[in-house]
Amino acid sequence: MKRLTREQLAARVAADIHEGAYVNLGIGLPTLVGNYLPRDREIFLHSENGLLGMGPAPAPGEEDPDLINAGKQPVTLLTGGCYFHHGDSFGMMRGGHLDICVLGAFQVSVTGDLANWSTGGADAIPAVGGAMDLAVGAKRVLVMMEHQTRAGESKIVERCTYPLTGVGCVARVYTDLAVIDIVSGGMVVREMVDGLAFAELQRLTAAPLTMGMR
Amino acid sequence: MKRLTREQLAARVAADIHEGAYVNLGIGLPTLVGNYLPRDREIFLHSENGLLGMGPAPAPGEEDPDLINAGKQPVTLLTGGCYFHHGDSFGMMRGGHLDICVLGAFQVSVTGDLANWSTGGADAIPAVGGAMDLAVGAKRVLVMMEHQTRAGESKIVERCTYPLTGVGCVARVYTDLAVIDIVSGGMVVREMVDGLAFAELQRLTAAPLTMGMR
Amino acid sequence: MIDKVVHSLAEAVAGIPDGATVMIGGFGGAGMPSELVEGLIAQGASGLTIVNNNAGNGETGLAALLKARRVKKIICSFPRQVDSQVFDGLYRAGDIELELVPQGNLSVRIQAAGSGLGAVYTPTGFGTELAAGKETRRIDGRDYVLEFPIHADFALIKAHRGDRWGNLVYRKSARNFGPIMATAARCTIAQVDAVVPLGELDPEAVVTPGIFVQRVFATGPGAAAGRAAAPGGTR
Amino acid sequence: MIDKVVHSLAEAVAGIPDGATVMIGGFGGAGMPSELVEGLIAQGASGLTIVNNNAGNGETGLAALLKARRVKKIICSFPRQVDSQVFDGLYRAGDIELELVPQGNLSVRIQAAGSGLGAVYTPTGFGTELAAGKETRRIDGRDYVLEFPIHADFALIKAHRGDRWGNLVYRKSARNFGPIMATAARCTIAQVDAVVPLGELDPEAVVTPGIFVQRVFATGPGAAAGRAAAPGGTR
Repeated sequence: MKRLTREQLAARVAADIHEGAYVNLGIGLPTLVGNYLPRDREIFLHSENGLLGMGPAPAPGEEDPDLINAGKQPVTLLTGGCYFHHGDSFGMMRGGHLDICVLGAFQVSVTGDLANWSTGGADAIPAVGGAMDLAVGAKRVLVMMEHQTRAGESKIVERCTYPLTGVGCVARVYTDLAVIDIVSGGMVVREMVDGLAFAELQRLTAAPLTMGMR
Repeated sequence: MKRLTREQLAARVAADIHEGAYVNLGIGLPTLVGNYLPRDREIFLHSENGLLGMGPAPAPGEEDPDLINAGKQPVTLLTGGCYFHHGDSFGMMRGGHLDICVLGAFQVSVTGDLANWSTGGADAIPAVGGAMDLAVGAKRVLVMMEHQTRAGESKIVERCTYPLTGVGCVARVYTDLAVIDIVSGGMVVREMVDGLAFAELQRLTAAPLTMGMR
Repeated sequence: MIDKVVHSLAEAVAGIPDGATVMIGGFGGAGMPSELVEGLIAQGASGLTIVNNNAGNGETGLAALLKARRVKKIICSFPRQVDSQVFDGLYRAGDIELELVPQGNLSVRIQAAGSGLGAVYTPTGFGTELAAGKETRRIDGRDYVLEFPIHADFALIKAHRGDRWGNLVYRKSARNFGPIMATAARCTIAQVDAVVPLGELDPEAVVTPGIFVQRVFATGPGAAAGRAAAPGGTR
Repeated sequence: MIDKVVHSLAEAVAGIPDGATVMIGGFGGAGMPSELVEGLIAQGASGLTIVNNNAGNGETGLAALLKARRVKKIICSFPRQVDSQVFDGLYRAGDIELELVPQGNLSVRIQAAGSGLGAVYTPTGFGTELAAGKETRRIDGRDYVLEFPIHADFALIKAHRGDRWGNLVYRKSARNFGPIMATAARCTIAQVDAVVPLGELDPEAVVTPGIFVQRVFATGPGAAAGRAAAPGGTR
């Protein structure tokens, strides 16, 4: 089997974002998805710091310190985009107006619990930002992550051992090995990378999977 | 004694509004106060329907149906005024940002309870508008009203018999007979119209008064 | 390409079912989406719950909707007006249900719905009959009433200008309830004086971002051609 | 005549006492009122509780305030950054108290303070350790956490343009926390790139009405003359 690269993973997620969707891409890996959105679809990117209709990074030399994304990187605004304050921005998020958010994760549980903000280390300085707001607010929470940690442990688990970001909030997980839906009955595999057998995927996953590929 | 006319009463209230005050004038009698604001003071009038820096009525023929006050009469906007939506407008009110509101009343109690929205009649159609929001929101709630009903009953009472607008909210009452402060100990008379004796004012008032005039 | 502009009044108000909760913008006549309300009357939905600051004026608009007996219940702050005779008659006859809400509580309940809050503690109305039976709580020495969100199926609002993404700007005090109602409805329909090309609205001055708007319908003179050319019409 | 414009940095930050709760606008560097924060450092107030999205970057601005040991507690959503070394050191040494709040709860608690709500039920954080010990409630099948307002004594914010009545407009994503913090403080101090004559800001596009602003201080090149002419200076 051949694991997806980060770029392939981003492209895979991007392919599922429909025209007209209002989307928030979390900081880190999910930001990559923006580079792979189909050019023939109008998709509205939201940034928690008060942008709707966020555009790509500016040309070198065109950066504006007043125009940044949630990761504090310089961005642009599309024609038709607009600005608003944090109260309105998080009202938009919490109020269920975003169709999709894409988040990274440390762990996702079989019931859709998400852990992505803290490793819980005693010495760690915690920082949560807008992750918890996105987890409860978006109509559909998509997670993209590597299937396993560098140490080879499954990031899909029966119960999260890291501190939770949100309870039962994840709809679908995209990993470098598979696309897995979380439904009321558990986790259903929708896609696997070429050459990967279901039994092998199950062996690499610390939660029971069901085969749901057509 | 000579009772104040409505216009004199409005002028008396207006004289107490300090420069720089943010003020909401309730519909009905309080609206008159706007005509008597000292011209040498910059005073900011708020209208619940989304105006700050409200100006006087427009010249005949200059009315704009999109620019009205809370009483739905045509108004203007001063240079430096601005518009906002109902959420922001009532946030401004509820959040304690208005220095003063002036309201009419059916009854005011000795503890500052206000009744000004409903006579409680079985057949009456109730309507409250923004009165309850102003009563709890403004830093200082001033009431202007006739001292007595047409039937000669005192509108200042020990306990309101009409449905309440707000509890313990009134700071001062301006009537056609007197100016009365409501303090923790009760009602203190600050001014009386010429020729009115305190004993006579007390006789016309269904709540105990204290003489507080210098 | 996303184009939220619809070209007939029938298309604008299509799909509003019997029994729906419909917010209608406006404070008195300012910001009242009169054409959309006419469209709703023609469309025929009944058993509606209407959320508006008032309960109709004169014989047109919301008053006409009431008169046509399409409204089961109205949630508002100020029904009684000099020309609210249609509502007054229905109310006295027991033919319409009224939920009277202080105007700021109406606003904050709409905002709570739009911004995903489960409930809010508001000081307004505490100790009055409009808070009778409601939960209260003393917080930091002050008394509050617990108020719950008002969600809507549809919001009909009026704005000044809109674009194909649904971005809106308003005009003067006609802004009033439009921006907050737009956030609280599953489907917000905005009538605008004119549709403008994308990018013509200043991104610093957009009041309602397009995310809150599903349909835009132009009523101004510039819109007549588009409407005439569109199939259908009002039914 | 009301003129909220102040002409020196010392005047802008005057009167902030030891132990005050001070909101500071900005998201990263965008909207950070750097001059006002420098003024606050020079002014000398200590034992402060700071409300900001972050906990300082690099060695200037909020980080410098922290380094000068003026801050007892910080309420923020995202302290840990690549260049938050000043905060990190104080935190690890136990020399600063941290209240970590999800960003949307931070926003809505500021808004609750500004709009007079006693508390709000928010879904964010339910079931997580950031809601540990907090009241929760199930409403309409969904779980919420009860969150209380964050009031401030002072707010230091940055806007783009302001006028003598305190009306403000912002620039792009530098708007962020400024407008909501302005509503939640007893005294809001805005630094602006330029003060403009009354009436130059479009009344339809004013983001912060002057009622929320007590002092306006221009930092742009056009303001230098006014500052030089004013008595005092920073101390």
